[in-house]
Amino acid sequence: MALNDPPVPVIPAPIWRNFKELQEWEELHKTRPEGDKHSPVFESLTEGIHNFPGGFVVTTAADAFLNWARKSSVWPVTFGLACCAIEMMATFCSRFDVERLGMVPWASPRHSDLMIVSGTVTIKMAPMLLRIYDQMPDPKWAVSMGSCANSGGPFRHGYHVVKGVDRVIPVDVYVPGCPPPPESLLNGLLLLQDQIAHFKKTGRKAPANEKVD
Amino acid sequence: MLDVNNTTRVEMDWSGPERLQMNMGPQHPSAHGVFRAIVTLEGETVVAVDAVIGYLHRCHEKLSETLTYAQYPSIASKTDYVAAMTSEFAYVLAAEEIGKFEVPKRAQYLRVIVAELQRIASHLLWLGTWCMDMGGALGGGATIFLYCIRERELVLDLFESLVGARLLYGFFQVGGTRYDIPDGWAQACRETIALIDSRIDEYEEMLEDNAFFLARTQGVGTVSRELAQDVGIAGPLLRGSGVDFDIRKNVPYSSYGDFDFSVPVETAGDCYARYKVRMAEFRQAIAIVRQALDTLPAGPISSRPALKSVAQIRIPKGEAYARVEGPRGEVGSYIISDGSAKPYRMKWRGASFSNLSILPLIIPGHKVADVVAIMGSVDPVFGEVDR
Amino acid sequence: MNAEQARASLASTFGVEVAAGVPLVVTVAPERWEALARYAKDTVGCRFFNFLTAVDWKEQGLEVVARVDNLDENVALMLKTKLGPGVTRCASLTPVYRGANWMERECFDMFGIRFDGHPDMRRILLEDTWEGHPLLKSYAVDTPHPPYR
Amino acid sequence: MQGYLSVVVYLGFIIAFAVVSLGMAWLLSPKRPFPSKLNTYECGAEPIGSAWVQFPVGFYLVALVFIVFDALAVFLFPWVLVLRTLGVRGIVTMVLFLAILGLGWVYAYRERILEWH
Repeated sequence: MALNDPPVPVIPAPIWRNFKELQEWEELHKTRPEGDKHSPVFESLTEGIHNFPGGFVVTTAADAFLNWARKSSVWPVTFGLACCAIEMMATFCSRFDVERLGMVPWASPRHSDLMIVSGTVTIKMAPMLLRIYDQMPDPKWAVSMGSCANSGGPFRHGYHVVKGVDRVIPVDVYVPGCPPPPESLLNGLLLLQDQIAHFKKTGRKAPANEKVD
Repeated sequence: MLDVNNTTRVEMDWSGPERLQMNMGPQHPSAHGVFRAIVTLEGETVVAVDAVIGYLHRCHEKLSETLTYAQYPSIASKTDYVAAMTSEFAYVLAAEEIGKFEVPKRAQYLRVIVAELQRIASHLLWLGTWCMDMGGALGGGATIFLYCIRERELVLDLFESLVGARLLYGFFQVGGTRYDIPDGWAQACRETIALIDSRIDEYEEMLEDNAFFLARTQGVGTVSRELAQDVGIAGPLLRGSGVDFDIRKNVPYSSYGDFDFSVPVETAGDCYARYKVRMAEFRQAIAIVRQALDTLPAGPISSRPALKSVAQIRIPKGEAYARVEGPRGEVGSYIISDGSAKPYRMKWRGASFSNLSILPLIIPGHKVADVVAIMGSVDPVFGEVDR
Repeated sequence: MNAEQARASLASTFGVEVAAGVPLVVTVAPERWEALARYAKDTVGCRFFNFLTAVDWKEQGLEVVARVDNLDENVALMLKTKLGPGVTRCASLTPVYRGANWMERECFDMFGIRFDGHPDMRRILLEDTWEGHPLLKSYAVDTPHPPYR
Repeated sequence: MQGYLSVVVYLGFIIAFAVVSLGMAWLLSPKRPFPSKLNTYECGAEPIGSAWVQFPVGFYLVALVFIVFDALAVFLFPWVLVLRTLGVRGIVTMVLFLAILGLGWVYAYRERILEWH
């Protein structure tokens, strides 16, 4: 072993056996000989599971597969307007963590797929909101959080308040509450994920500025 | 559009090329809500700031002329939604001052406990968002933000068990409070504030010997004592600039006189001074809550308990301006009543409106990065700015 | 200068009766508005500018209300001036208090009072294209605004 | 020359990874360009003026100093990997190289380019 030939790294053999999860997986595997359907999500996602030497092959529709990917990483743009923004922040934080749903709160609309309108949309803010929604790449979704965004809420009779954000942008999920507690916002986001899972057209979605009045 | 070139107050002698005009717009991670600053830059230095507000103008004052004295307090909590309790406090105090309603002692103590807990929760959110705005400098953007929100959740749990709501409450009503504290709440409250007290020391250790934090806050955004009073900023900003004025001490309301607490005052007037004032206010608020819990008298919680119909409270003709020391400063409600069940005119003196109006005066001359630090230390809440 | 002295001196210099009470309410004619504010700041020592707003008394016209405080001696002054029916002009307090800048812009936005001598008289809360002044009693609460009605 | 085959294969993988991921994204993503979407994003407001403004020279100088030290870093990486084979001679050459570039740093420091005034 001359001085200058590189040292051979000695890596101990992997001791897979004593990893707890792997042991559980083995027992599970023994008790369910007929197939490896683990969870309803997995079932809804896959059409056929074919046994293949050394494992199994999953066949599925392109839509289902793409939607599964889109569903599990919907990035919301941090677009806080009013009181609901504080509750949205609480939902983004560690106690009600949305990041386990794959949602990374992102500042710029260019990298996000979801706009959570949290707060009162005023007439001065509406064109800004529309511009931000337009600047988000397709496919994009919108969640209207709180009764102000749903229908103008307690300020509905104000002269400067837009009576609901669906007069500005098309909304997919309405979350009731004033402000909706983080649990109900999470419920709304889960509903949105189901909706994304059935997002049929990979191409066209309702054009953004078609006013739904 | 304001032509910035001819109205700039601070004219830097700049022989360089043109200035870049840029939007720190309504949707900005450090905008603390919907605030648009049209910033004119020369390289890195800000020359002029034209603040555009009004994106959250929800017609509070016009709506208050159509809502009765029993309906409006829960809408009032939407002005300063980070400190909803102190917002309702001001409106209710003004109505009681005109109508000369007597508030039972227990209700006054409950109001003090709840207002100080709200100050702790609001300051926690201020510390979290401010440190996140200066994120990179403090090693990992959201570290302190996640810690502070974790503590804030504890306080919100207390409010949830007391009032049933987390952020906006209808806790106050003319003549007293609407709910009484459930049994076991006092003990939970003592544990929570003891925990928060120890955590505040942790945050101070994390921040105060962090060279980046000191470099970015000391000497940044200084407000002179004279300018502070002239513009009418209040609360931690005023006390950060050396003016020893706290409404709880100078004009005691709702039996604040029964508790002894000290008012923290710093003289430097920069972001660091405001930070020190607010950190000291944490401890004062904890002390007040402890004293109030220990000496909480028994008795009724409202002098007008049978509030059945919405328009039951009629206030005689008159006018009154009641002021409350909110976490951001003086929150006041100036009510002119004409004897009916609705106020004739209600002016809301938001602390953040005046606090924000000082930004265009102190920001020119700073770097772009300092704009974020200054706005975080001013801690505006846009429900209160735009009303 | 504490409350009693302030009350006496205000009554003497401006010849108006000032009622006792926590905020000393001083009502003057519109043309003496800036003089009253300067007097409050320099002699009475009310350097803290609390707020400035207006009230629409329907037929009697608009009234501008300002509140200034002397923080050290706890003297609170409520300065009032009735502009008279149909008058929408008033002297600006910006030369005296810099805090009046935004407050007066809001009064213009909400009541339509133009303050002479204000450096930057435009709307602050509503868009510049907004027609009408919402806080006037003649303005209905939910007046429709075209695009988003 | 024989040793460079692995580098070429590795380069192929790098390019393939880039092309495949971008290609799939371009292929599968719905494309709906319209003017408001392609407009520059400036916090939701209408962008004011143009960004093509003459910048102060300070930015340019900082870029220059960066290039100098970036080139330095580029040479450091391979050098560290083969340091054992080069032995003492390798260290001496690198110290010499660092000294020359250090001159550049001393010049930048004395000219106060990095301090932003």
